[in-house]
Amino acid sequence: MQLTVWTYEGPPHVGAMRIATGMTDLHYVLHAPQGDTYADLLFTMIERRKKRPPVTYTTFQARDLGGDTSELFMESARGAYAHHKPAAMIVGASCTGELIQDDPGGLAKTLGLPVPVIPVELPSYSKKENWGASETLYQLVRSIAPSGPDKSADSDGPSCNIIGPTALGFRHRDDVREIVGLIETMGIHVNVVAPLDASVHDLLLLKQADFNICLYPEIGDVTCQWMKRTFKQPYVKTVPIGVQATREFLHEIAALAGIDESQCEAFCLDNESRLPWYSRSIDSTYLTAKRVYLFGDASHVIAMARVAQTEMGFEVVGMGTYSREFARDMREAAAQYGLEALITDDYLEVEEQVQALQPELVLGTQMERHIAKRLGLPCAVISAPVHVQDYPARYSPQMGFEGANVLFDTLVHPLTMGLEEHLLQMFRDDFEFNDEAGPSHLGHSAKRATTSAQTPAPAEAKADAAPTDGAPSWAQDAEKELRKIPFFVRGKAKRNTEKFAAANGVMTITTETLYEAKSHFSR
Amino acid sequence: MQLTVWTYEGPPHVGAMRIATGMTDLHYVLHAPQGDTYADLLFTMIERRKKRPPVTYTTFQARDLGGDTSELFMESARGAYAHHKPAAMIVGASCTGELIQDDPGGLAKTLGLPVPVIPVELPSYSKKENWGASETLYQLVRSIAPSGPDKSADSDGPSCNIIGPTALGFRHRDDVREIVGLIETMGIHVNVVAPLDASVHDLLLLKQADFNICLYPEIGDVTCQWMKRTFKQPYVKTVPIGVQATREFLHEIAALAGIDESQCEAFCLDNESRLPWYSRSIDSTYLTAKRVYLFGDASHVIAMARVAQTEMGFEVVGMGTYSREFARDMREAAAQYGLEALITDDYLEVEEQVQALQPELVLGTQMERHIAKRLGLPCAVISAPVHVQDYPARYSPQMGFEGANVLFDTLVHPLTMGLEEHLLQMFRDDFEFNDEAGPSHLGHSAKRATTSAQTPAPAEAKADAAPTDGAPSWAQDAEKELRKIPFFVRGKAKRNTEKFAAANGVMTITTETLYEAKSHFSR
Amino acid sequence: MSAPVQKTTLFDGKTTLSKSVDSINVAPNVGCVERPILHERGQHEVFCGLTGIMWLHRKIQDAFFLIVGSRTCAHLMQSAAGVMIFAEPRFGTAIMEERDLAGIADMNDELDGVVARLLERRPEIRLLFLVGSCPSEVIKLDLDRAAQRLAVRHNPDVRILSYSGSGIETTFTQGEDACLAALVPSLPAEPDNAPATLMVAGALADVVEDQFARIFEQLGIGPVRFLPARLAEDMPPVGPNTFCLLAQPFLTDTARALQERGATILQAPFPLGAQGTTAWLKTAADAFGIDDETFETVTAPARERALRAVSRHRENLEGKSVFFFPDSQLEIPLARFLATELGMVPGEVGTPYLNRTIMAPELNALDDRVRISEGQDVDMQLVRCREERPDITVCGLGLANPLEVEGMTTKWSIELVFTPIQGYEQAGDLAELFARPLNRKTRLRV
Amino acid sequence: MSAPVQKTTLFDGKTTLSKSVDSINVAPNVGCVERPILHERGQHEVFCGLTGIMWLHRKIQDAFFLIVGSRTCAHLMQSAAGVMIFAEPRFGTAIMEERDLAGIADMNDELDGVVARLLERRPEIRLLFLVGSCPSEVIKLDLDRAAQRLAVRHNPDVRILSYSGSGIETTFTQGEDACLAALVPSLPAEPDNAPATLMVAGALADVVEDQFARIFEQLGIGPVRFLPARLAEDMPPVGPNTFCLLAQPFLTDTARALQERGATILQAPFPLGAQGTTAWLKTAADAFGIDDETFETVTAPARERALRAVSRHRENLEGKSVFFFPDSQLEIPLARFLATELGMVPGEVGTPYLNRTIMAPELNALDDRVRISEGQDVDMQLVRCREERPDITVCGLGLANPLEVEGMTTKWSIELVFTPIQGYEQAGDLAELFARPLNRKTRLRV
Repeated sequence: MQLTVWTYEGPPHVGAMRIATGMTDLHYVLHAPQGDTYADLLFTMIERRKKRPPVTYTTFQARDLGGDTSELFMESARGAYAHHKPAAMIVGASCTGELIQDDPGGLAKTLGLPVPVIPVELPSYSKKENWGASETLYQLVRSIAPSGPDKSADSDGPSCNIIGPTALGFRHRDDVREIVGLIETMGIHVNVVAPLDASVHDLLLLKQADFNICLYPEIGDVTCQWMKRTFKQPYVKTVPIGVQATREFLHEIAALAGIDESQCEAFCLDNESRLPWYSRSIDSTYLTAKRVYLFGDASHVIAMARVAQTEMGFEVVGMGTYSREFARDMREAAAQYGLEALITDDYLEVEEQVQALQPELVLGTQMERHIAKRLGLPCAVISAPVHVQDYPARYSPQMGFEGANVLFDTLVHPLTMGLEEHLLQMFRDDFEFNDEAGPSHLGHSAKRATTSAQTPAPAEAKADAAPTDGAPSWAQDAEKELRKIPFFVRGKAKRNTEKFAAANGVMTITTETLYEAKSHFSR
Repeated sequence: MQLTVWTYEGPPHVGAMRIATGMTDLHYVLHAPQGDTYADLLFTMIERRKKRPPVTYTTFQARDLGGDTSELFMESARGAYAHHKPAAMIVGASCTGELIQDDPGGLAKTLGLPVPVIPVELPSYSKKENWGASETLYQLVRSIAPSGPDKSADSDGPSCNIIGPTALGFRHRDDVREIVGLIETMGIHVNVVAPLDASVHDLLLLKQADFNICLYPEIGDVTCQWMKRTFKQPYVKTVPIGVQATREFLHEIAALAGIDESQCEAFCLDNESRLPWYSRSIDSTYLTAKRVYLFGDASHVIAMARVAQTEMGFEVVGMGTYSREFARDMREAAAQYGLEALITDDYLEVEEQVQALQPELVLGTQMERHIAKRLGLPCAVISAPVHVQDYPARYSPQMGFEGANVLFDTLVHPLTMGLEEHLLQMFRDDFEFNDEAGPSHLGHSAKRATTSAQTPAPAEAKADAAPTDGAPSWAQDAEKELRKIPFFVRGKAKRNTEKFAAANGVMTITTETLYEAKSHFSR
Repeated sequence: MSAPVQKTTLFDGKTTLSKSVDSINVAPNVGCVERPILHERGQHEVFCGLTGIMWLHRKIQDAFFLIVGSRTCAHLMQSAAGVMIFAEPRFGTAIMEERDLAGIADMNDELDGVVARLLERRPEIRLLFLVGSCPSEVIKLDLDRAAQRLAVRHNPDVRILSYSGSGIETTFTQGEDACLAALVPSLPAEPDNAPATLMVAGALADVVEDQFARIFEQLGIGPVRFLPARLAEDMPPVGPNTFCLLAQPFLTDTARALQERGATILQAPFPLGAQGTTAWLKTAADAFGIDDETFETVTAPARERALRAVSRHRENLEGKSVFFFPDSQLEIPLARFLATELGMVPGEVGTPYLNRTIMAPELNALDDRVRISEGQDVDMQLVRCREERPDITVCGLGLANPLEVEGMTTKWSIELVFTPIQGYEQAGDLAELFARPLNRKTRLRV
Repeated sequence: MSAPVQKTTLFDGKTTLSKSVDSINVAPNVGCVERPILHERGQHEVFCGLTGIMWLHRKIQDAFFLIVGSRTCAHLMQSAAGVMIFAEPRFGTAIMEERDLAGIADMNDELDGVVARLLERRPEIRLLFLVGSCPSEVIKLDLDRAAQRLAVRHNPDVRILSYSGSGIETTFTQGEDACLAALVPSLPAEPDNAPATLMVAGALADVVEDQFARIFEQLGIGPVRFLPARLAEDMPPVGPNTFCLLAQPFLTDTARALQERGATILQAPFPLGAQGTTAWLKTAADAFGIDDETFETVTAPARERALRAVSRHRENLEGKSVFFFPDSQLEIPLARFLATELGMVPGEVGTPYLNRTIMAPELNALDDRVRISEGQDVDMQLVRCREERPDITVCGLGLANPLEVEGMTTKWSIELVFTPIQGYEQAGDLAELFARPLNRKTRLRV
């Protein structure tokens, strides 16, 4: 039993819903109680989809449990087919449905429906949303794709499939537009994008492509591996987030499509992102070596860490993921920065690490936005789980060259700007620009959460000089001096000073200790 | 003499710089002291341009004043030509240069340079930046365009010029990309865009187009009028900001280009913005009739008021401009909403009006962002003057269909979201969600500026129940009840209550008065 | 009204009132006029009772709600209603895992561990609810016993209670009913000889609670207590001299539990709109023997304001048809308000559950032609709705946007639960909630 | 240093000190080693003196700076340095208009009106500076007289002074010099028999001021006062027993004005870097007769820290060439710091103005091969810079990005004015400011 406040992923049947809802003519019959229908609003409200998700819930009740819930399932499945006339159906159970062990897959077979009915068994008590999406896509493709026609010999030009985007994905809508645009401009035909906006018939055509692009490994990797084995289609694994990754991605694709290296390079130059120049522009110098913490799904965190370190000039000081399936990749990536990755789905563990590291910027999910808010740290959201604000009206890819532009703005926005940093340092005591003030460009009168100390929650930020348990105590003069340090580096200064004091056996931190530590840690 | 804290526009020679810097081979010799060179950084830092502005300043000093500053000017002009080899030059004086009355235009003529040298006389003590840009463009076009070749009879297809975008324009970079994209997709040739990225030679080609598009009236209208008279080119005046205006703009263009009405309509549908659906999506219901105040340049305010009222569903309660040249247009636009426009370049007058109206959203410039910040009101920036943040890395047009998407996000972002409003109303006394909290999605721990009451500035927001001068006083119980109203409507409630009390001769406002006023003003 | 009336029994026919209070006049319950009810048993598209935690955890400021359930429950809670605006909510989920179900871990030990960790982390919590869910109900995990066991361990710092918010037993607002019903047995006992007190049952926005408290005080009715209180230790006492007005229509079990503690439920319409609020207040006033003149003096100004504020919306709403999908059990009182005070025409009024006794005064005020449906078959109901093409459709979040796409105007039903709509001062706001989507349609030119 | 030294005269050869203080030893000024200076008189690319208001208006918290000028002045102030982060700055511009210049309005009446309105709006202001600009200088508007006239009117609430920040007379930091020089005549008089006091002249970041104050206290030097003080009424007194250390190199006029009030200027290098700070402090210590042992005890820990922090950057900076465009008059002391403490190699060091007396200790510490240029011809200087291709170019905001595009690494010079860089604890930060652009280049792979 796990105590959870927020959860990074939904249950696995929500992953299956993301596949079904992303497609145009697939229907999902879900053995589930009425409460599980809440999941519809994820799609109609958060993503503002114009149609209800193609899901029929059996909505069994307590009084049905004594009776025949299997019959209820059969009725629902029959009704769903009759009412919605899908090209194929998937059937399964939610967490509660799983407990009553009605075997939806077996039951559905007996219905003799005139369309493929694919059972998806998603163990709710051990797996989660992304696994559910990945498994559903895999079962679908494995069931349907082999029946499609083989690639005809006279097809002209190289072609590829794009695998992974779903409904309710984090920026999938715009990533796909950006990547399809780049690939097609390079002269490569995009055969099928799946599952997003794909029909069941499209799945039959998957075989026709020369190679696959796995855009979202959490969802598409298993399927791409299977197609590689089965259809001999190589696949591109690089996630094109950031300028370098996008270039590498395009070069890999060019190689698979038989496009000349130099032609690809010229294409990259023509479509250059603004990120390199904006990052080299001197107003970005202040970004250098800012300490960044990242948490989210594995692909986004791994890609974004590289952007943070080598394209924005930050210093990655911690990273982790809730995608246990990709723990190994994450550990390898973290090792490149000399770090140990945090692999957890416990929000409280992440909070603890952020608090200990006191980064200057947090890149995470909606959860980390909360953590950062409580600790008074700047934060940008770079990964699912999603929020209504992750579906902006405007074009907002994370991938490709325009994606890199978006990232530059996203990563810089929460920070106090360069010159403002100096003015703050210069005039900390000015009554019009005191410590409570956050970055001036953020919101109306952004103020820092010092008053949130009223909140009795135990993990309360201790950015000011209240001593941490077991840590050396602060003399009054040192505390006063600490408060002269601007808020956006004070947390770090405190942490460094305490670390220094502890390492040197100093029990009471004086102003002298503060400056000793500053000198010791100066970079 | 006018007391100014911030100024909406720079001096007119900065307008001339925006023309020169926007073009590729024009040079500007400016009779000005060294301090005026600050203007270079507007272009290299705020806009992050990769080249210094093509401006030579004479940088005369006090010791030169007794001597021959005319000679200094002549030397500078000769040197500038020799060093930079421009295709044409403009010459003029800044405010200080104007006072020493050296007549740069006359002097330049005597130099006998092998390129056109166009004098631009910009009265610094009565005119401002946009006028300076407009006048410079007009003088340039009038001097150069007539010498160009006439439109050849065998040119194929309709063509147009786009007039108005400059360096250091508010979103000009992306507006031009959006509009050129739309027009070219419609099958119309874009002949010349000027002055942004135009060469002197391009100005010679202006005559070749069938019609002109005046994208920024503050800068392009005078020139378009002149070309209409001189070259018989009709011009499109609709500013394509918002979904309706973009449609109308495209229809006007279609008419001038001889494109079929229904074909244009089909084109509009194909390229539809997300704004209409996002605005009709039920999570936007809470936007309905929110009271909005607008201030900025005339074109943006007029266009944006229409978007606010008829595309976002807000209620426009006040609007104004610093563009005195367009005062009549602004007054006419305001009259449509039953309002009287504020025409002023005095920031303090705007502040006063905002404070009196207590809108729920301010759409303005960086100045209004300040005003809103002090008054604790949400604000979005929709017009010049510009700030480094108005040059994002990502594609951010205001015009066209993608521009409408950007506007939707921009206008919604500063507001407290719908459901959040309800929760706030429901649980105002909750210690974790008290009055200090701003919209939860803004920044790290956004807090409202109640503590800024320390600031002794006199125009301090009195959103809480401190009585305004001459206004009825508040009884303690009413004050307590007022504080139960969530912050984002409290200012309005206070204003309404006081207005109601004053109108009814109530001297002391009680809880009863508060609710009487609420009932009276309920909409 | 002036004639003294015998106190009668309610609901289950059994009276638990051990002492009669002479000064209190309780009107006899009215019955429900006979009318056909459409009973539906197809796919339901409603929230489960867990969602009540969204407002309950803010209302009772030192309570924590620990759902014992699955990842789905946790996901519902964070997705359904934007509660993530709170940095740290006072609810959480103890997620059952494979090893719990496989019997590798003892579920009760695990739960005890979770509770211990939780209370260590949140020492300010005084009241803990263990909240049952679909999976915990299906595997028959006994949370009542767990609560008793844990209550002993954490006594006296924290009171521990349990109730079920599972979707196989409850919908949406029934979660509040179950929670309050679970609270009732632990309410302090009011002595038999205590003076008559008024209790208002059902969570209200604080500002509304304060308004009602002021009115009752002006009427001379008191003491007045609210259930739930804002703090665990302030929960109202209950006893045979407690007379209870329901502020919410979905409190079937709570009402029964209060009766079991000896309280008397005053049958009344619900305080929605000027008339609803007047009738609701008058029920209490009559019971407590407040004369008509006092009632008039106290309530007239606010009632006038309410009428004025409501009337302002009549122009836009009169004659407009409205269709309710089942959601919160507020549907029938709302339909009554819209019909009687705004001249709207309810077509179908769906409710997830119908308590005929509680709802009698509301039902009786509705025109015969109004179709009442109980339960749901969502696809069929959508068919009926599309056929009728009402001017406004009140429905849940899953349905609203798809209907808007079809050109229907919808009113987001959950908003009616989250907005203060009760009482005189909110009557105009309530009308405005229905006028707003139409107003919006008029404004938008795109 | 141990031998008592006669107090000598400074700058203009005239001593205004009416009383000798026996306990104070002032070392004789050193002269400037002969070296060629490149004098440039082409286009300048520098700020005018008005820009000093950006930090002065924050430093003196009850002062207001009213520029009397044109729209250009106002535009400069809001554009040049991101000052718009302050909701309401304590500066503004009285913009002259056509009617003022045409004589339709009387300029003095207009100014009086503006000042009256301003002071009414900002009643907390205690000190008002009328600041002259290029246009006000060209039309010879007499702001000294205006200040006197207005001072009488607003006495005693507000003190009113004037100075010129015009670009035809001053560059950038000279604005602070002019401002402080204008303040000096109004400083309170220190009586002739007062004990010797130390004055530190030049605006410093508050945290740096506090550090210096602590060190002087530990050394036993005191009282120590800072010019400008943070509040108008706390401005330091001055008199013949005042000994003054310049904290900034650009205070030519201020130093002269202080001498006119009888103060003695202690010639010293500037407190940049470990060595610079030590030499600066030692000048005061020697003057005030502090023994070497005390000096060592007090300064050693911080000096060690400074050396340690600076040395960490030596690896990245040693041997790197640096080119200074003229900007703040800080260029020569900075070049000295970079050369002596980090082993960097200055090529050209431009300064807008060179005061040989004040700068002598700094200039003497620079290698002969370092080219010093005074004034500017920006196009020619750019040609020289491109030819040299230094590892780091220190330049203004107008030039930096275009040079970056050409592949040069630049250091934003204004940052050196806005960042606390003086004193021991900031020595590492100062080194880091130069290491950072190179560090960035190493990090970026795009």
